[in-house]
Amino acid sequence: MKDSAKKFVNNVGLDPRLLGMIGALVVLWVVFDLWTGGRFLTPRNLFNISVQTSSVAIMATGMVFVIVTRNIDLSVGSMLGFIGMTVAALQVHVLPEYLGLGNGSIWVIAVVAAVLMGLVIGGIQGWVVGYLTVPAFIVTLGGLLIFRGAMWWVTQGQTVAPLDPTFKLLGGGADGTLGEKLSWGFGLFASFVAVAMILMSRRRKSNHGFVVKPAWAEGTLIAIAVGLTLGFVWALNSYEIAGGARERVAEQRGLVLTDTLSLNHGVAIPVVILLLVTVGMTFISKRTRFGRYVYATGGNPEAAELSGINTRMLTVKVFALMGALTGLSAVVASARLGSVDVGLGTLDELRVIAAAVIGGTALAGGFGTIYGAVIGAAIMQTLQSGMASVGVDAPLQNMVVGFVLVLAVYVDIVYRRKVGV
Amino acid sequence: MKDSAKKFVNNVGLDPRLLGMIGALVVLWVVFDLWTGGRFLTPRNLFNISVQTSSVAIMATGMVFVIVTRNIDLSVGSMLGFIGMTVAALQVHVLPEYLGLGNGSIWVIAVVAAVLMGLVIGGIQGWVVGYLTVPAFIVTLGGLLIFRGAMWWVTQGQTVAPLDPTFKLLGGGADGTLGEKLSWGFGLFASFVAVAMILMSRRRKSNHGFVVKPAWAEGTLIAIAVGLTLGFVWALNSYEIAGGARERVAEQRGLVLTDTLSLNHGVAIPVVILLLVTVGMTFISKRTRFGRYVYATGGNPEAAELSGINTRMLTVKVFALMGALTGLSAVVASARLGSVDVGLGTLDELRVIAAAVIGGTALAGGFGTIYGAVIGAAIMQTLQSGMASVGVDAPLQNMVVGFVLVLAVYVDIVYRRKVGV
Amino acid sequence: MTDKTPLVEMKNISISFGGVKAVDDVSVDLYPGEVVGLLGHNGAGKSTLIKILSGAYHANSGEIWVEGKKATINNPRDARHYNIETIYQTLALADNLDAASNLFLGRELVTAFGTVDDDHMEAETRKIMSRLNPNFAKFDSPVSALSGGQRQSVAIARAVYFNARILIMDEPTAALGPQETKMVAELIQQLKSEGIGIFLISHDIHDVMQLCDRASVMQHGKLVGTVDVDSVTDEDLLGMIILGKHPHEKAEA
Amino acid sequence: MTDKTPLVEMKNISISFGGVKAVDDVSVDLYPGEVVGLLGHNGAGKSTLIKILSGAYHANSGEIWVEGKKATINNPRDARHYNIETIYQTLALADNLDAASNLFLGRELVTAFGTVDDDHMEAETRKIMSRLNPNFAKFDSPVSALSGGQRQSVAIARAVYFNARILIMDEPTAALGPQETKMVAELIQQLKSEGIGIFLISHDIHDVMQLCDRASVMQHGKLVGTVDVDSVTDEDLLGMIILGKHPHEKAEA
Amino acid sequence: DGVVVGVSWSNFQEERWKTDEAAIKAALEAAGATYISADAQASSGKQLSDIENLIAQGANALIILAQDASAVGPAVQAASDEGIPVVAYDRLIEDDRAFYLTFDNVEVGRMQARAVLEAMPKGNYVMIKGSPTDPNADFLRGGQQEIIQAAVDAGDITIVGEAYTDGWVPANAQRNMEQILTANDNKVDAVIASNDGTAGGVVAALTAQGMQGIPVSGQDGDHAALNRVAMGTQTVSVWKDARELGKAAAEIAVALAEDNMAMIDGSADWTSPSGTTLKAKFLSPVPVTADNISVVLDAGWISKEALCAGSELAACN
Ligand SMILES: Nc1ncnc2c1ncn2[C@@H]1O[C@H](COP(=O)(O)OP(=O)(O)OP(=O)(O)O)[C@@H](O)[C@H]1O
Ligand SMILES: Nc1ncnc2c1ncn2[C@@H]1O[C@H](COP(=O)(O)OP(=O)(O)OP(=O)(O)O)[C@@H](O)[C@H]1O
Ligand SMILES: O[C@@H]1[C@@H](O)[C@H](O)OC[C@H]1O
Ligand SMILES: [Mg+2]
Ligand SMILES: [Mg+2]
Repeated sequence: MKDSAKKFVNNVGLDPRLLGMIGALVVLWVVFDLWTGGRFLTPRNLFNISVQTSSVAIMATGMVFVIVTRNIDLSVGSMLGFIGMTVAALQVHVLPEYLGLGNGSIWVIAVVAAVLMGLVIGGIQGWVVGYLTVPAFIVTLGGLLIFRGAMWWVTQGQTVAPLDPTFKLLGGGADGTLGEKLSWGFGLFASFVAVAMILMSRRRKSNHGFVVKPAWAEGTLIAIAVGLTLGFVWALNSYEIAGGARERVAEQRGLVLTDTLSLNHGVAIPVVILLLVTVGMTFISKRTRFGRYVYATGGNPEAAELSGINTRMLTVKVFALMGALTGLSAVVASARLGSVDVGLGTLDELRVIAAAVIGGTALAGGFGTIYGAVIGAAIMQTLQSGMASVGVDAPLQNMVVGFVLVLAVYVDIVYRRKVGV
Repeated sequence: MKDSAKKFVNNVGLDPRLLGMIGALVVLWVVFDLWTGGRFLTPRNLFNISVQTSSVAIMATGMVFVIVTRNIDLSVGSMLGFIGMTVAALQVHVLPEYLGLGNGSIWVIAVVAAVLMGLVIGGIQGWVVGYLTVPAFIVTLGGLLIFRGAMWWVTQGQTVAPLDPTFKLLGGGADGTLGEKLSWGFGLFASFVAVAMILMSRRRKSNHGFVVKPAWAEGTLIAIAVGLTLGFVWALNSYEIAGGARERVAEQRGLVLTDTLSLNHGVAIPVVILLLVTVGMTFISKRTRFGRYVYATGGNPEAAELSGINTRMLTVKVFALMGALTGLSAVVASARLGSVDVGLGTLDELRVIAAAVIGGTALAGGFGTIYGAVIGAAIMQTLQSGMASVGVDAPLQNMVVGFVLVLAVYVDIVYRRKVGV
Repeated sequence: MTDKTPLVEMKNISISFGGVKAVDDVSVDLYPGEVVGLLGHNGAGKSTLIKILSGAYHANSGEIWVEGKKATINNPRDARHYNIETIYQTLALADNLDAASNLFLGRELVTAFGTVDDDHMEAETRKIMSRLNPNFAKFDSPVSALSGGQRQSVAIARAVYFNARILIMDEPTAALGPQETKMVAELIQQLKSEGIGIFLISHDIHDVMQLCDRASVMQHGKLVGTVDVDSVTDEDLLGMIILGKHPHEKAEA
Repeated sequence: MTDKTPLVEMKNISISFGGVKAVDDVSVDLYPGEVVGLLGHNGAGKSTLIKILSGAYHANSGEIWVEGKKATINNPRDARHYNIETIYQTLALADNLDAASNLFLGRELVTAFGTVDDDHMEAETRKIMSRLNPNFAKFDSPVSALSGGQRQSVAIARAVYFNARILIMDEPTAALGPQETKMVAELIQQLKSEGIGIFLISHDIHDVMQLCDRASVMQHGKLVGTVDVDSVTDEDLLGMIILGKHPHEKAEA
Repeated sequence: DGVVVGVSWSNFQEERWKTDEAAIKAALEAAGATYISADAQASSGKQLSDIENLIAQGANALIILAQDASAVGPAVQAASDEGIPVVAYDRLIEDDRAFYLTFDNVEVGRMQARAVLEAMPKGNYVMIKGSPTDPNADFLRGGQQEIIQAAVDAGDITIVGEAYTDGWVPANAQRNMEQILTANDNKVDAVIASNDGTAGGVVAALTAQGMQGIPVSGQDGDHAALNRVAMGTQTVSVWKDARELGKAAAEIAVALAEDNMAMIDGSADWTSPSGTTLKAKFLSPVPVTADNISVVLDAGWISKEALCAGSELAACN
């Protein structure tokens, strides 16, 4: 029985590591659902957690590369705060002066500025690590202090609010979603891409005369991928928009509000961003030379250098990428809050690194997956959200989170040992 | 010229790495002295910084072993808080009930309890890392959350004060010093031990027929060691005790207070503790099997295991040692403050790890020295205290600290490359 | 030789990695004062087999007997209790430590106070290295600064310094120069004469013919057979290694 | 051979580590279609010398000329521009990647869209490995799961797959079985016939005598001398290696 | 079933919050309501998530100790979309849909400065501020400045040192104070510290120099601080009776949950510095000094033992 299950999984080509992590997540969800008397596994909570996960998860995908190359980035939380604050000041204090308040291009400029800032700041840190050979721990610890201080100086510690209305949509909330129709469209498109990729890979393999999976296995895989995607969309599309926000959203979507009009959330924009980032980063890690070099350098830096890889430049690029993702994440985080205060991003570095490590990235370098980091972030967020839901006293909550964190990783280790991955 | 200096250093057998770090520290001191118009390089400030450094430096010596074995301990700050709070509650709320307030054994029990608590907690974390093979990052991140929460529960968040008066002496301050005579005694004893060790090593070497250094070189080395030790004592012995505290200290030292009586601080007790810890940990790292195994395991864990070293048990021991030192450090930190609040130890984990890394401990494992970590802690503390002395505000302070941190490590790297160590 | 109890018997040993059998039902034995060669193509399973004896791997099935008693070897420490010493193909050196520290790793010489006695260990290391590699002088450097052959010399020194009863040598001379190789060959002869049993993994048929009493050949994880070296030719051995064919007529007594 | 321009000339190369001269004023050269053996005791400086040519180390003094022009080789990328390929003694493999990824590391085959083409690379890897190590089948495992000899085969495949003009082989067959060694020897013969120049470091005098045209011998970082292999005996070479004495009468033309 | 009240804490760093929590819990229990809570660990982002989760768990009313006045805006938006009332607890929330319940923080700053100024009308002052990331820190500092401004202008008072305290952590305040003392050769006559925790660090630094006893301010009525007031090492602790605040918050939350339009006793419209007008209720803080220290005993805030350990004050005998 157990063996036949194993064989099935192997045949279908499901990654048992991925299965295990999703399993851990599902177990946590079920436990919290029982604990809260059915209040946890609801479309609403799925929506909440997916949005809450986005900011940390976006950064965690970049952190995978950083850690795989045997580095660390402690500065992401502060950098997120600094970029968020700068871009907030830009869109609230600077741009309206030139473009007029509410100008439609403000949010675009702000987003581009955030990503570019991250790219440059990250690149500089990467340069100090790669070319001046100062350990990443020191460089980014310095960055942590510098950016947190710099953030304060942007507005002398003042909170900047309110942010540009369009910009704020990037943070999610009742209005910051794709809406039902677009969500379905997005889900169908994603399914289509997944199916196309599976089939193309199959063709490539058979072209080279390698054995391919039996057709039924490939079919099962496709069914699972499409089922998960559409199921996710369906769940989010059945989370109704609450009373007060109906009017606002109906107007925004150009609908006439009647009592019977059913208005649902759909996929939130930060989640769409996260999914695009996940796909993009997975593509980079598996299908580009850059990604290959990241893993090679992590596996054996000396061998990578001897193979003609410019590992110093690679370090710059990895940190610049981390920075750009932090910039993107700063957009999501600040848009979600609708304002930026000097506490933005506090301790995020720990959450981001933890997400990557929970997701199986080895601090010794060489190993780690993008999807793992994203699921790791979801696990962390589930723990935090779940604990806030069960009515345990706040200080005790942290203890439970700490404990379950270790337990979850331990269970995953035992599971992996069992299935031998 | 440059070459002859190099030769001199080599001949005398001074570790150029050590020289470089001390050089960096001295440069920082001089810069701050100029910046503050001569207020930095004073006996008083030397006293301040030496006391302020103690708590972090004590933990940093343990962190060296943790990092050398390719692990990390993020929990030390929280653990320090938790132990500090428990021991404070013990000496303030529990022990006086049984022993009576002010009983002379209270402080002893408190210190022993702190160290034992650390040993056990650290050991448990080490067991999870070593035997359950959960990555240290996760285990101690969990610990960070758990201990911070547990600390709150000890007194429901309430600050515990005032601590036992004798216990408080362990934190330094005008009364918590060795006083002048004992300080001289301590200095002479330390010098004697240093000389004896140098001579014994010389004899051992010549017994085995190895070439030994020329006598003049050995003499210079001895002169430097003795000079530094006694100079340090002399400086602290010329820091006069200020008006208000004179009466208290005179009484404590059993002297009759006259206007002409000169009362000086001498070496503070936490500094004595730090020095003993430094010597002890250096001894462990260089002269015991345990220390040898720590480095071997860090250099090649598999080879260590194949050589018959029980690397799992070793991990337990390393974390237990880290815990015991954290317990000791909790004593120093809480005694110094005279009270324990729920914020005690916040962010200390970063300071401790930074001290070790600044001191040359490689996060990849295998390399690191005890003295390096102690000097690293002094460098961190110099930066923070120096910035506070020049009257710059916290946000800007952080920026400068961050910047100088990276710069200092970079200069050290360039220096090492030059002298080829 | 069947009259004496064998020093080691490995019986029906199997182990697999992720479903693939690296060693498949292999039995070998070793008598005191005997050198048994282990031969086979790359990936045949030689290193894996002896790592089970040295405690680095744990067999999925099979038994190990030492001096006529069933032995439980769960880790390298257990192997040391049976006086089994191993030169690993990967050398297993701690790169950050010097030659002496590596040589005595896990069995440091200590002073009267129980502290490690580096000077004494260095002196001993100089002695043994002079017998293995007379050009060697880098006693102060971490072994990461040594050349490939120098590192191998350190690994050899570590295994032969302590009084092994059973010595496992996994391609000990692969990186050694001609002179160094000759010195190791002499050492093997001497250890053999002291009654030590040696498993020698080597790809060099000449060495095997010259140094070994018997040879066991593996192919794709299985044992092809064990032969008395005196009763076969170079070509017989090569045939066993490459084609996996046993020279029946000359099978061992 | 002096009529043709040498492929490589290394002139008066010196390098020291922490004050100790690992290579001391050594000059060697290599012509197209020639195999030059580099010999010497362990720690003689062979690997260090060729690492200077491959861009892994930077000489303290001396010059490198490639095809008659002065060459600047500051890193392995530079060396590749001169079509210099190297099999390192330490193999230099990324343990976490599979054989194909290692083989093509730094020179991945890509699809029309510029993405790495793993299937194509695996197919090519299967082809070349079948010529080097017919028993090899572990194409899906990271190379950390390979045996010592299998790893070496991957390293050899990597160096010979691309069209090198100059090939450096640092003890390429040290871990190989007899059959695998023979296949590499055949490969060397073939590459030689294609006009490629090869530096071959080896401790096996037989191999050197069989495969090399000339041999340069080093001792304690210095060059003892370079000889035509046809004009010397095994014993002459051994004498050069061990005693550092040049067989004057038989010096190269 | 009954009302569910969700409480979102910004952090648990200061001693007072446990009293606040206990008071809220007790009042809710008395009203038959349920208490659920979360700790944002000083992160505004986490606080937003926390509040969303509390709403998802069916909270009918929210009490929010805001990490930041503006950053909880989206949370208030979400709550109001579902018709859930919000009480801004202790710290301002810039949103007219919130009910603001607090002690006036600028007034707290004024009280701190007043007490110190009375004890030391002239001399060298040191300002130990709160966390640079807590907006209350600047409110407090503003109130303090109002009181001493005249004396500063007149040249009676010189500010010889001023420092933020990262995270309100006493050990950081201690280090800053040590360095300020060193830089001024101990020529410091009074310290305005922004809360009791930082005051504790300051007093430890002063004691090391034998300078304990010079005027030092604080706030929160932490037990250790009240003991220092009794001992004479701290001049004032501005006491914000967290039990009152907590009880009031619970009652208001329940009342609003049952009727969104309910009228709250003692509430009035109030306009924030940045122009938001919201319903607010202010409780008045009490500066506790050696002279009126019995108020905390009378109120049962602290036991005599805890207050008087080591003190010879009249109120203690
Ligand atoms: N840790 C491991 N994980 C997975 N497979 C392994 C592992 N170690 C060895 N193998 C596989 O087991 C088989 C036997 O390997 P082994 O190292 O024993 O070969 P060997 O006979 O020593 O070869 P060589 O002569 O090349 O050293 C090989 O196919 C190898 O790939
Ligand atoms: N990175 C390094 N740092 C310090 N010393 C080194 C380093 N690399 C090599 N050496 C030293 O340089 C000398 C030459 O080493 P090299 O590796 O070139 O020898 P080799 O001739 O290749 O020997 P082998 O036959 O053992 O491979 C040796 O003494 C070695 O210890
Ligand atoms: O009561 C104080 C509170 O108002 C402030 O925001 O944080 C610190 C506390 O001491
Ligand atoms: Mg092998
Ligand atoms: Mg070599």
